[in-house]
Amino acid sequence: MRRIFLDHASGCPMDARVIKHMEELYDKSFGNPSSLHTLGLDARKKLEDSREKVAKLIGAERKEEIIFTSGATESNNLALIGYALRNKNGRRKVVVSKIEHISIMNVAKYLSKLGFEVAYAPVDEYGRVKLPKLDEIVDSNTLIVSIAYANGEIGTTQDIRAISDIVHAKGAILHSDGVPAVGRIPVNVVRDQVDMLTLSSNDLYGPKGVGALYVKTGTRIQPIIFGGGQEKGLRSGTENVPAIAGFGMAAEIMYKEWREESEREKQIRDKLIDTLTSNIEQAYLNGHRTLRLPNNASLRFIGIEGESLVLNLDAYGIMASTGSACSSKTLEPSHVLMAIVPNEVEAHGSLMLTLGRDNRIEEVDQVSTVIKDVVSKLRAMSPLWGKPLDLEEWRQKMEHSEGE
Amino acid sequence: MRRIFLDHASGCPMDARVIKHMEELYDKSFGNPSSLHTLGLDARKKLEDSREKVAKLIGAERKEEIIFTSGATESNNLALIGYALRNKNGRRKVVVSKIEHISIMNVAKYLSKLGFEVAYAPVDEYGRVKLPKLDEIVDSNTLIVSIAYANGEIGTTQDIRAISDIVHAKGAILHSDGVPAVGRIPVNVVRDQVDMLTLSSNDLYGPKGVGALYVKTGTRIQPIIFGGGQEKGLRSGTENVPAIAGFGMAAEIMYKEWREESEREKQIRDKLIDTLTSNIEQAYLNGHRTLRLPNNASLRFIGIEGESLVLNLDAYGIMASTGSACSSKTLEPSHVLMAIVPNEVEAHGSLMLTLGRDNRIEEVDQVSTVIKDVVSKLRAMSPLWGKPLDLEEWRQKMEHSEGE
Amino acid sequence: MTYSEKVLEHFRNPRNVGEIIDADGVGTVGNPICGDLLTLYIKVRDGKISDIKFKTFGCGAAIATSSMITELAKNKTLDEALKITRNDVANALEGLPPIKMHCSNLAADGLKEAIKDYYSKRGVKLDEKKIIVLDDCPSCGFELKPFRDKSIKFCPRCGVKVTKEV
Amino acid sequence: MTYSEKVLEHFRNPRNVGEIIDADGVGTVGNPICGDLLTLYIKVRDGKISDIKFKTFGCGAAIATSSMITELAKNKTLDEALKITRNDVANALEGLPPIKMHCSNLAADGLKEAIKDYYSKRGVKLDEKKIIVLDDCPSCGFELKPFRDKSIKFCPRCGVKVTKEV
Ligand SMILES: Cc1ncc(COP(=O)(O)O)c(C=O)c1O
Ligand SMILES: Cc1ncc(COP(=O)(O)O)c(C=O)c1O
Ligand code: FES
Ligand code: FES
Repeated sequence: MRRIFLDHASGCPMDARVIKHMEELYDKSFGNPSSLHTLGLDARKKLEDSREKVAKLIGAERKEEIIFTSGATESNNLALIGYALRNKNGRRKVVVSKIEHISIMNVAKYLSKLGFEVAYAPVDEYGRVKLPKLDEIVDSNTLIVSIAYANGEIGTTQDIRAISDIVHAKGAILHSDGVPAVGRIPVNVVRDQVDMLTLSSNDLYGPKGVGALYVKTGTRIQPIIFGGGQEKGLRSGTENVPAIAGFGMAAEIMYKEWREESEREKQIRDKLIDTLTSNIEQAYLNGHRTLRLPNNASLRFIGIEGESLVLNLDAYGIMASTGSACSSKTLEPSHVLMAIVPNEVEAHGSLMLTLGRDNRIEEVDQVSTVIKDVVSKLRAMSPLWGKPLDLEEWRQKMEHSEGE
Repeated sequence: MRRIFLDHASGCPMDARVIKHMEELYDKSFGNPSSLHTLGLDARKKLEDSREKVAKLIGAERKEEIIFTSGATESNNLALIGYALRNKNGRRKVVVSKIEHISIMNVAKYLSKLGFEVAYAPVDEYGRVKLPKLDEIVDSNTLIVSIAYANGEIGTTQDIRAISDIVHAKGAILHSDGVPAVGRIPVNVVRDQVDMLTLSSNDLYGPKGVGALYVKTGTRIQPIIFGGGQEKGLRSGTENVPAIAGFGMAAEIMYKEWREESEREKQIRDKLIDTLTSNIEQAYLNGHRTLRLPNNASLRFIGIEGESLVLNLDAYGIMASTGSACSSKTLEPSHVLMAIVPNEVEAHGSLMLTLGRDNRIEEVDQVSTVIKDVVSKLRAMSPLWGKPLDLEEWRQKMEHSEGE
Repeated sequence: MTYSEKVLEHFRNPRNVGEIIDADGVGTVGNPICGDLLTLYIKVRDGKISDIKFKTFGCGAAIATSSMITELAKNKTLDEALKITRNDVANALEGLPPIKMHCSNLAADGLKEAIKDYYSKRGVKLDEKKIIVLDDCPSCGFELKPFRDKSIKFCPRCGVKVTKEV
Repeated sequence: MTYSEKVLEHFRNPRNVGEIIDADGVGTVGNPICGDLLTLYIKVRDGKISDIKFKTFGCGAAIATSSMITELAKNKTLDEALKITRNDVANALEGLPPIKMHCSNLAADGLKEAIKDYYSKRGVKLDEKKIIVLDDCPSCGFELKPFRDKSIKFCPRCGVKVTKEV
């Protein structure tokens, strides 16, 4: 059975060229960039080369604006905690959209525990940040705003330049989580006036365990990890040079190849969305039809639950993900879906298909047929399918049992 | 020119078996352990297998006590910050030895900024923590004590069991940085009653960018990085499974091979120390002669400065490091050396040789000859060599210029 | 989180799926808002469960435990059936991931509800002990309050029992 | 931190190492406690530096800049020699890593001291401007106070000039 991997948002296979590059380094370039000898200098050079390549991918003006981290979660933590704790300028409000990644959401929660006011910018039914609302929420007390270029779960993209204009007009700064967007849609920190941007290597087909934070010159942050003072004192710890070099190479390849590849994936995406929504009843698209990532097809199927859908698909070699509560560690449905779908039950029936370089348009027919069969099978055993559903009643029951 | 790498404390070459293992994973096991599908489950299994192997290496009773991090610096931060901020039990004092790694030192500084009292336990001229002093410093207000099993710069080992007895008698807990010790001397968290232990993969010839923190069951800490709740909520961020699997394999190999290898390195170490101290005048050993890591030969040469020594050795293909101020980012001499050598000038003349699997006893003669020649050359151009040195006078001049 | 082979087998080929139109007892537990809903139908003959069917909206574990409880309950007397615990269900499935232990609750509770329904239609009331969820996990200290509404019985982090009968 | 080829070349083969027993001027700068000490010896003939030698205890950059300043100063008039700046030294070495810029200071200051010594032996006093180090780096905001005692002139983090003449 040929595996069809449609879960690239959760992890990408590494580019074969990057693997090869890293293999060479493991053996030869294990030096510590802080060492004074040849191996150390060699490592330092590799580190700085990568910095330059990553800077180029996102249009940063100076390579020194790139801080390497252990991944996007850490970058998001560093950006928000590092900025909020450093800039004691009287402003005490942090604004994030309602559909930010869990790492942003939980950092915001932590900051609110530390005494910051956190406000959540609402989105419309497609997941687009409501700009007039944002303009109301961001005020003269606002320190920093964090809104992603695009959402990896529902695919919706934002008008980041319009957002940064609003944010800067209030004297705040803008951080953006670029993880699902970089290498898929045009991202340029200078054009879009982004002050900090989070990047992940693995999403560019580079190694895991490495990421970066773009920090525009003049933006002052403090570290969240203390030690030897690496990365301009903003991220201590011996630099993971082989992985950083792999990241740099992945960024370089992306820079050259992303436009063509995005066009190709967009065609697969559109065929997937069209086939599934037209062949399966009560199947709906999550997010915006056109203002979306080229590699994201996010859908929901009424009457069934996502984890059982994903497990069934896996039995047919199709790998995907869901935002259902039952698949998550906290047993909460995805807050992203909850922000845009009509109710919890629809959120539970979600299916996220995220495309990558290894997918082919020829796979769409097979994938669609399997999904259709599995949805039918699960609906046949669902007490919710084919019956009217009074959600209000269930909601009251829930509140009742909560009150116990 | 054959390179002789004598700087293993700054970075180890990866074990060829580990490289091979990781190569396979890059291609096949790029899943996210949180994913429900086959690739995700496979990644989860790899993750848990590694956890078990790492636990075994340090004698931990349960694999759940191992938290994977991005490296030893992060582990040290998580241990100290995570414990200090979580345990609001009225105790407000943090005790570290005077010769802890910079990551412990700078975390301690950060905690003191947050309002904790930080006390530094002194060491004797060999770098051994003075137990009676420790017993005085650790008191009923002490929350946590951090003392490394061994020091990577000067090689000195500690009696961790005696230390943990002192610490526990006061109702505090003990964290130990195990980076240079694990795989070189016997480390066992149960026997030695250590509550938290920091580990680094690369020091075990595993990949960089991954480490672990052992957290004894019942020890409550809070995360320093927030997000998706991976690693029992203590370290969010997608798990770097290929690197973690490499770490696991490196730990497994260490478990089997370390005793024999340590014996072998000890012989090289002893020959190096004996040759250098007997063939070069005014060359002294740093640290204790026998209570020391089997792979560490740390010396100092009067009248010369370490950076120029290391750079000269590099020209001969010999790679080493120094604790001289001139080699460090802060232009401060190593606080570790400062704690044990008579004065700053001797600290500046230090040379750290750290051995690894790739070193051979046959190399000692060549290395000793080169070091001797370079030391002579530098002494010939040093204004300090061959003249009496009145340090008091220089100290006063420094204070004078500070007062300016 | 890994499901046992047995869970996967039941999940992929669930036994006794469906409805019993003229059921003697029907139990509905769970809440679709939380992502799980189970309806269990029983027929009772001579004090024994002669037929049992289910419909489930929920995760793989919810479906597998539903399937398993129908197998465990079939042909048992009502008294025997009432004694089936969530642990029996989990054990019969060769274990469940800690975070999914609550799904075996769902099945055990559903059966209880169906039997209660059977009795109440006949004017009998089953008395119940009240089970409360602790504030924090006694083993790992995990805060349980936010999960109360999921009627959990095991710690979502470490899997130990976190309920107390009062 | 990477040294240029030129630095490495001067460091490995330093020019004019040694002492001049009957020097006309001797300048000693740095402090062994901080890891650097330079002694510069000059001979002056017809207002020109006819011979110059150094001894240095210090890092690679300290040795290379010492060597370079002897080359730059040799055969210059004292007035010309006094105008040699740390930048001249750094440039002649094809640059120094930002954190090592202060070492080129050491060399330039050493030469100045030696010339001052020459003049003072002849009863002439050179007046000096006072140079202070800023509190924070004007470019990157790095806090400079802790480094004051190293008499730095460039930001250890980003390399911009952080002194002001007053
Ligand atoms: C949008 C977004 N931001 C941040 C992250 C965090 O990345 P990591 O888990 O690699 O730290 C992810 C991971 O999936 C993501 O999708
Ligand atoms: C004793 C000790 N602890 C901690 C660390 C930090 O390790 P890393 O820089 O890999 O985070 C090191 C690194 O050399 C070390 O020697
Ligand atoms: S039904 Fe939600 S976790 Fe099983
Ligand atoms: S002499 Fe210390 S850095 Fe150059």
